Amino acid sequence: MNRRLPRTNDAGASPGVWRLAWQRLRRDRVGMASLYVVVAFLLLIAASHFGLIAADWQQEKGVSFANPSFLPHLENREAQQSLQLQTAQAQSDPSHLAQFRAVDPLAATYDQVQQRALSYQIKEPARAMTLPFGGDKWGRSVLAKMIKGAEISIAVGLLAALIATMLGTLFGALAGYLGRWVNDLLEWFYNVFTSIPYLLLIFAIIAVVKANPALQSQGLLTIVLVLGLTGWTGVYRLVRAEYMKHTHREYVRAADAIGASVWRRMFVHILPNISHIILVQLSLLVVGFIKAEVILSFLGFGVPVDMVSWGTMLDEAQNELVIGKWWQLVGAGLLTMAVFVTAFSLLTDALRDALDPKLK
Amino acid sequence: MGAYLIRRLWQMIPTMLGVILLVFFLFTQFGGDPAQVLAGKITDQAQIDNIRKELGVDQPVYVQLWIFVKQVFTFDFGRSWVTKEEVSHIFKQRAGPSLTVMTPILLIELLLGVALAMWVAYRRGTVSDRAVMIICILAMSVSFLVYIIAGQYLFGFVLGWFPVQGWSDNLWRNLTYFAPLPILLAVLVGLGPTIRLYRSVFLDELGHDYVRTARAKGLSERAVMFKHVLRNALIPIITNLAMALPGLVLGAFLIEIFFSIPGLGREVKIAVDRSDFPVIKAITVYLAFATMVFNLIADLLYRWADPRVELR
Amino acid sequence: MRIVRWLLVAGALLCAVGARAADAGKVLRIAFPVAETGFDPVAVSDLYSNTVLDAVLDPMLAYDYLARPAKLIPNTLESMPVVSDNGATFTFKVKRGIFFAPDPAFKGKQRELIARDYAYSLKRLFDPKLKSPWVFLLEGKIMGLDDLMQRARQSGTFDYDAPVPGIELLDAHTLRLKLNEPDYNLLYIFAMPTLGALAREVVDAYGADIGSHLVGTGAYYLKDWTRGSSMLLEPNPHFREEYFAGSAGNDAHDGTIAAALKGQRLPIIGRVQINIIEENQPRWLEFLNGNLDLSGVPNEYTNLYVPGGQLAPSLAKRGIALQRSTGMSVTYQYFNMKDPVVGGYSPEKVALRRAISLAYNTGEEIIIIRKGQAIAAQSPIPPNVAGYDENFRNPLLEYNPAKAKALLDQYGYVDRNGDGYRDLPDGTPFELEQPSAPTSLDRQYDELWKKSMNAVGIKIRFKKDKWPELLKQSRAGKLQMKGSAWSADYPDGDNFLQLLYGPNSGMANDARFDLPAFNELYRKARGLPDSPERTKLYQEMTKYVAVYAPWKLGIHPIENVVVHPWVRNYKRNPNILAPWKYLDIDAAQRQARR
Amino acid sequence: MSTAYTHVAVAAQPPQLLRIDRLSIGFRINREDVVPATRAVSFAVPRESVVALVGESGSGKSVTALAVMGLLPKDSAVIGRDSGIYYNGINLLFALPAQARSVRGKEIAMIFQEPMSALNPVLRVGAQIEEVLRTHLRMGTRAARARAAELLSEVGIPEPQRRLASFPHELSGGQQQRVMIAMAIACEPKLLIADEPTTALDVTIQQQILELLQRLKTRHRMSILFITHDLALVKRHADQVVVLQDGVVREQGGAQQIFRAPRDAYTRALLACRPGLDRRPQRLPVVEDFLNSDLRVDAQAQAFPERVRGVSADDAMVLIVNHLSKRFYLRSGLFEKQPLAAVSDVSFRLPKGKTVGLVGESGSGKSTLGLALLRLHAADSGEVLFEGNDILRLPPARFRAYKRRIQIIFQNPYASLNPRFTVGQILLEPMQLHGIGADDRERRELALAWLRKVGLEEAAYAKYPHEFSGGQRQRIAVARCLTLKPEVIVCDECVSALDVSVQAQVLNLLQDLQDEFGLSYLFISHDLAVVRHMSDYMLVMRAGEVVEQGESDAIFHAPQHPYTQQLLAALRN
Repeated sequence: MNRRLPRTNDAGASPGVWRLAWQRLRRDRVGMASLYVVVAFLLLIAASHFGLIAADWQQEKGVSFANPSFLPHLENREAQQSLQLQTAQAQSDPSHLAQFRAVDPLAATYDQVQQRALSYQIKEPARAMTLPFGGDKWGRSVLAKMIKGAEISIAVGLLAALIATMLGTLFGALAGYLGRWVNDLLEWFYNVFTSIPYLLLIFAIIAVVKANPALQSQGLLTIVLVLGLTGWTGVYRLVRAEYMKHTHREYVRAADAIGASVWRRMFVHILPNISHIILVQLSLLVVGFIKAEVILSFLGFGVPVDMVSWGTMLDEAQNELVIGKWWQLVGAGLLTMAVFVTAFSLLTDALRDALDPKLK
Repeated sequence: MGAYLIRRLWQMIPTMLGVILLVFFLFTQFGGDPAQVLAGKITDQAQIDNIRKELGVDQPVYVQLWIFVKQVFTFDFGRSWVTKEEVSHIFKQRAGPSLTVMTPILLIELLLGVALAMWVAYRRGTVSDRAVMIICILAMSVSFLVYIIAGQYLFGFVLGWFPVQGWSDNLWRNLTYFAPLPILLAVLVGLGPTIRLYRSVFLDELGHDYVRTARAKGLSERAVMFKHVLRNALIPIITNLAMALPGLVLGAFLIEIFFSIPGLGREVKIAVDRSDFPVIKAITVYLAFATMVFNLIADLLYRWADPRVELR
Repeated sequence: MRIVRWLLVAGALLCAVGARAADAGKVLRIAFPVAETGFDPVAVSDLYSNTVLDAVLDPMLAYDYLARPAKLIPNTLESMPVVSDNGATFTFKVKRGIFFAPDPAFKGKQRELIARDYAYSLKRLFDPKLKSPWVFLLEGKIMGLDDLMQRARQSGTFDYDAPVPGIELLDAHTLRLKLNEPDYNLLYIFAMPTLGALAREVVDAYGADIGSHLVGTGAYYLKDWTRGSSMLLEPNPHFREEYFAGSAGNDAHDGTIAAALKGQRLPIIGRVQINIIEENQPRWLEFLNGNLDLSGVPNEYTNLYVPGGQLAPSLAKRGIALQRSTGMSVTYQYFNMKDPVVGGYSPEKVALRRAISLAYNTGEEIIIIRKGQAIAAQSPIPPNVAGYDENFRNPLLEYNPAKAKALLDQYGYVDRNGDGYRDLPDGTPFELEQPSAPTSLDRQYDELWKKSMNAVGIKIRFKKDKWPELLKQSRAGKLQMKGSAWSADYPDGDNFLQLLYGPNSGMANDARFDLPAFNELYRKARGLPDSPERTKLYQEMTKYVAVYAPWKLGIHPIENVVVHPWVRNYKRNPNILAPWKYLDIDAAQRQARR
Repeated sequence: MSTAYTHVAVAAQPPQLLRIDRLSIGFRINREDVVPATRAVSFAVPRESVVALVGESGSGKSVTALAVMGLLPKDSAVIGRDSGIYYNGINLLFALPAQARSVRGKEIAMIFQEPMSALNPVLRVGAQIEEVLRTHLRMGTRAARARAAELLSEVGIPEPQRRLASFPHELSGGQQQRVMIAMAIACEPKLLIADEPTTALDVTIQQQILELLQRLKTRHRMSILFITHDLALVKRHADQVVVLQDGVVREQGGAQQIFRAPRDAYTRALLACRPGLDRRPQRLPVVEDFLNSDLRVDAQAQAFPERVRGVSADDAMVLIVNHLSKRFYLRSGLFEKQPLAAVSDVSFRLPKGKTVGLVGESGSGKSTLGLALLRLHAADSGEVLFEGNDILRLPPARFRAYKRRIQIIFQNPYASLNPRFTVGQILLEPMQLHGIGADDRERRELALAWLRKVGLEEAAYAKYPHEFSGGQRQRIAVARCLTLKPEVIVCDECVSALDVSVQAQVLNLLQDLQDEFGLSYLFISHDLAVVRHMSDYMLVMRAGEVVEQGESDAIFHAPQHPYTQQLLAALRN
């Protein structure tokens, strides 16, 4: 039986494969709902990236572990202590200073420095007792961290997935299409790579990346590289199999017959035809990497200190649960990460169905 | 068959050499200097030189590599730098607890996964299918770390259904007393992806022509599912499982750490924290070897389960 | 033959157990947060392995259980050693009738402890093959021992039978040590489990496996050991008849303990079960469940369970007791005095270090990161250590970002290129580099450093690397600065101030601080025993540390130990790692309360 | 067996075994749209007769069969409310599942087109046959086994006992189909539905299977519903013929009548479009010829004069193939490789403006040969002379020029066009690669001209391949070749996948192009009739070797090699 689809017979505008996929996707209610959620997150992180929201996440606006606004009356001993500290530090006691003058090489400038210091005496802004979704131990807003964390985590997931997918696709294409010694070599490389347990591989790659001082200062690059360099194997496997299949397809033979070069056949002819597989792999990797970032953070290989991610938040949150500060765990672990990852996974499923109507 | 086996084993050698090279260079070149940690709080260069000499890390790279290669092929990795325990002993001792936890996890996941996946595949397209799949995805979206922290607190402490942590020397006691909570949590985490994977396998099989034939023969849907589809679906499922096995030994390290199970995953983490290279290198190589063997077993299983494939 | 030997041992064991005072029904359950590394006394350096060693091996001296400040008492000696030659010669007389725990290596015979065993343990420390991390304790101190080590490094074998001028065996039970120069701290070293007595035949029998065949004369022996997971200690069947002989302590609680222990034969508890539980959550939950008898309170949980230093009512109601004490350690942030940016003794360099110190918020470190479980250090010497003066105040250690800014302005550290960060007086931009290991804890410190430095306009970045790699770079002097900590090897201020002594640069002295005035004071103090005079010198030295700021002094941690009511006689003594032989368990009460 | 009779006895015996009444089936493709597959199809299968259900792809013939079996996908199939499928008077569409199951496999059995995929690959043949016996007849293990062996021997499988323990893949295609048949007749069904049972098989095997079915029908007194796209195939066997097109019955009646005097224009077209062995018209008639005019089958001769074919000594040779060989290697043993000769020592000449036919069954090496000529497979030895140059040995750079001049059209039009390219891109690409046309605008003009030439509208330029039917796609593939203005075109089974009516159109197109541009074709096919229609000269290949070659008319009239004779005999039946 031939499959028949309703045809848009208006002349000229002709639905390409992507357009048809989009039409199928639009009919998938769960898929569309997930798409809206994902788009909402993307808008959110774009806004956060350009500093429209959550730009001040590092500011300590509240007291330590400030209560969420909707639960203002929880007991907060941490806040009391940190408030006490502020009062204590306001009073300094210079009575013993005299003894030190004798040996101090800076003794000559004591008074000048004291004078200047007076001009800097500024009052620390008052800290709020509650924040919209509570505060972390420094008194930063968990809500702002959730947004900023989403930005970093999703960026890490996307970038790493891009790297892994590009590597996997390139290797897979070479091995699958060229075969022979290229295939043997890449298969060897793949075997070596996959023989080593993932966790150990992660440790090893971290060691390499960390040992390279040029990479150290690059912030996110480290973790993106670690994930990207270890995650290509699955894509490679699939892409290689696809290329082996497509290499003998008649349209590729036809391209060969009309004189298309090897590169053209690989990347102009075959690649678009397996792009839906790659796209699905890419989105699976995004989810996988977002989750992997959490584990890496637990192991201490998270994002740099002036950034926040869901992983670092969950790592902090693991000790806060027992003392009753659940909001960071709920905020990062459930409200943002789980929602995004669920939506993204559902979208991936919908995408897979839409791109490959055979699979249903 | 024999020829196939020999050829496959023969093909392992270059892979093994690759693993050896990779492991050696990663840890030797980038792993940091072990002598620094072992030297104690106050030390001098003479002391450090002495330690480097005792560890053999003052030798030229090629000599160290040769020693490492010899270690790999004699299965004698010497002793841990930190605890002086024989590495082979570490492996032998820690593998047991890991297996005690991982085997039930795998089996339960397999049985539950296959049963549930078959059910949802059978009811494909219905509300219950969609509901199960969405629950699976939701369950997958919560980090493993959250499961462990919350699960241990809730089931182990607040409800007191299980011990909070612990391990004994008694296999039975471990299985019946200490392991259930970690197993439960790991299965909760693992079931989502498993069901999704197996469901797609079942759906794939359901699309094949032989299913139509079986129905045309007048078999009940039950008979079609259990006699025809399951048998075929098990081929990819079992081979998948065999390939996943070695990775799982380490994969559960979070569980081992939180539940104080003296398994390999936890040992690797400790060894990495201590920069105990002989241990890490040995476990890496052993596990790489195990992975290759299990891949071979998966292949053999596949070829055994699927009569179409010939062993040549 | 072999079987016969085993039977003999087993028989001896049975008889001995029958005669013991210890009650096998009394079990102490505790947990270590970090896995032990092994039990070769000279090789292990971690706290938890040493804790077990402390229960199994006997050093010559011990600390008095209840006495504060720390006081040494004879352990296996008849009396305190005789010091002669102005502190350069020490004579130890080992008690007769002390026997090793049974082991097949003794071929079924009871093996008595003799002076040679201590001499042997001492020499083992210097055997290059064993790579002992403790060599520094006695390096250069005992006449001739270092030469022996040098010879061994060249020849490859350490000659245990070669005569050493500094180690003399006067008779089977008398050992005399001769030092290169007087050292008033030497005796502390002989109270460490590292120098506990080992029998040479046992070491020879097990070779490299000695770590798993621990045979000592202590109150317990290691019955069962699953590496990295659990240890079971049972009373040493050959343990000498020992009764509590310590002082009565200073307060009512001490008095109760002293009364309970009076005339009590040790040990009392019949089993000590140790489990390794690495994560805080399960360890703490196990304590609350009553499955652990005593436990430290993880800092993260103190606000809930030890709010304001007081035990939470929920725990107090259950009869749980809190013991709070300040640890004998200090944390500090050192600046590399050889570093072109932060090092040096010129006023502007001093000003920079002082400004950094002023800007770093130690108070927040204590409250937020350490959950209030620390006190700010006033000098390098922690409490409970000889030379500590609780009234001493260091006015330069305040947190004062305004003053930090003023100081930086004063000495020309202003932003010249407009990037928002201060530059060096000569106009070149600079950036601090703080090393940090990949752990959650270090991340918190990074956060604090980052915001503290940002507040005064100093740019800081973090060099993330594995701990050993940082250590290596630190030792090689390649780091600009680094956070560090020092725990007392023995309760004497010298152990801390040596960290800043110029000639120790690059070894103990990470900062490579080398100030003639300070060095002079240090040498002077070294020639004095613990005395107010010496404490005065220590305070003088502290002033130099404060004004030149090679260190930004950190904190002394507070340790909270909680104990279930059925555990008796517990008193935290920072110098005694394993006080188990003094403890008692009310098994019935425990059964009832759980 | 007795149960079957009781069942029949209970129902008042209707005259027809199976009656399909106004069967309308549609498939739901989304929430709103339903695509109809059959529309009010009605026909009947009398007892002990063979009814052929004939139609091209998409005609709804298979869907009808599946509906009878109750095997339509439940979630997407929509059956018209007044439709009925009456088996012995019972409407199967409203039968309870258990009732339907007891009919299915027992009273009505079915065999499928692809025996390889229709058999469960991991179960032994015996188990699959025994399963039916145990399910429906409640036989014990031993009895079932004995009966299964009997069945295998009945369907003509040698050593039945041994074969019971075989896995499907260990059998040849013909044997697999026999196993399917054995399974189907296991319960002595009253009705056997055979859905294209011979299409996947080679000509010689096809004939045997058909004969087997005929024998079994007589012996077991059952009816057969024979589903096929090939009207000619059922000529000898069918009692009744039902012709379907686009889900509508065009004509039904006795076989005699249908073949002798088809009433419907479509039926006539189906009979006439297929090239015959006896005639070779200048142009093949196509469906439109019949639909638009009232052409009669016997009037063909006048409408389509014959074409004379053959080669002569003064033909210029464009391509000379000498001793071409190609081996594949199979692994065996530890390190050995077993050579498998796909093409061995083949030599022939392709004259300018003529067609060389290459015929052989599956696995004969004919496609490999075609690919080797274009260097799409590397040949092991031999030479291919194009204007005296051995193009197999040319360096790649110099071969490029020849690549343009020798082109290929593949079998499967669904696979040979890149689905992600528009037709425009497909046609422009070769010209861009070979620098034909000054710029893209000019190339576009050329492409549009070629589209018109192959009979497509210009609007096709902007569309994607999936919007075209199989025949249209093959036209696009032809146009792609033509853009390079080649001299030689290898047609590799280029009409095998097409419906008969479309096949004729494409063959006519190829012929027209040859006439206009003087192209030379190497025409590869398993279908002797098509090869005879197209070629001047032909080669017969078996197992990599050319067993016979010569002028095609000569070979058809007097085949020399026994294999050729066998092939022709199978076709003539």
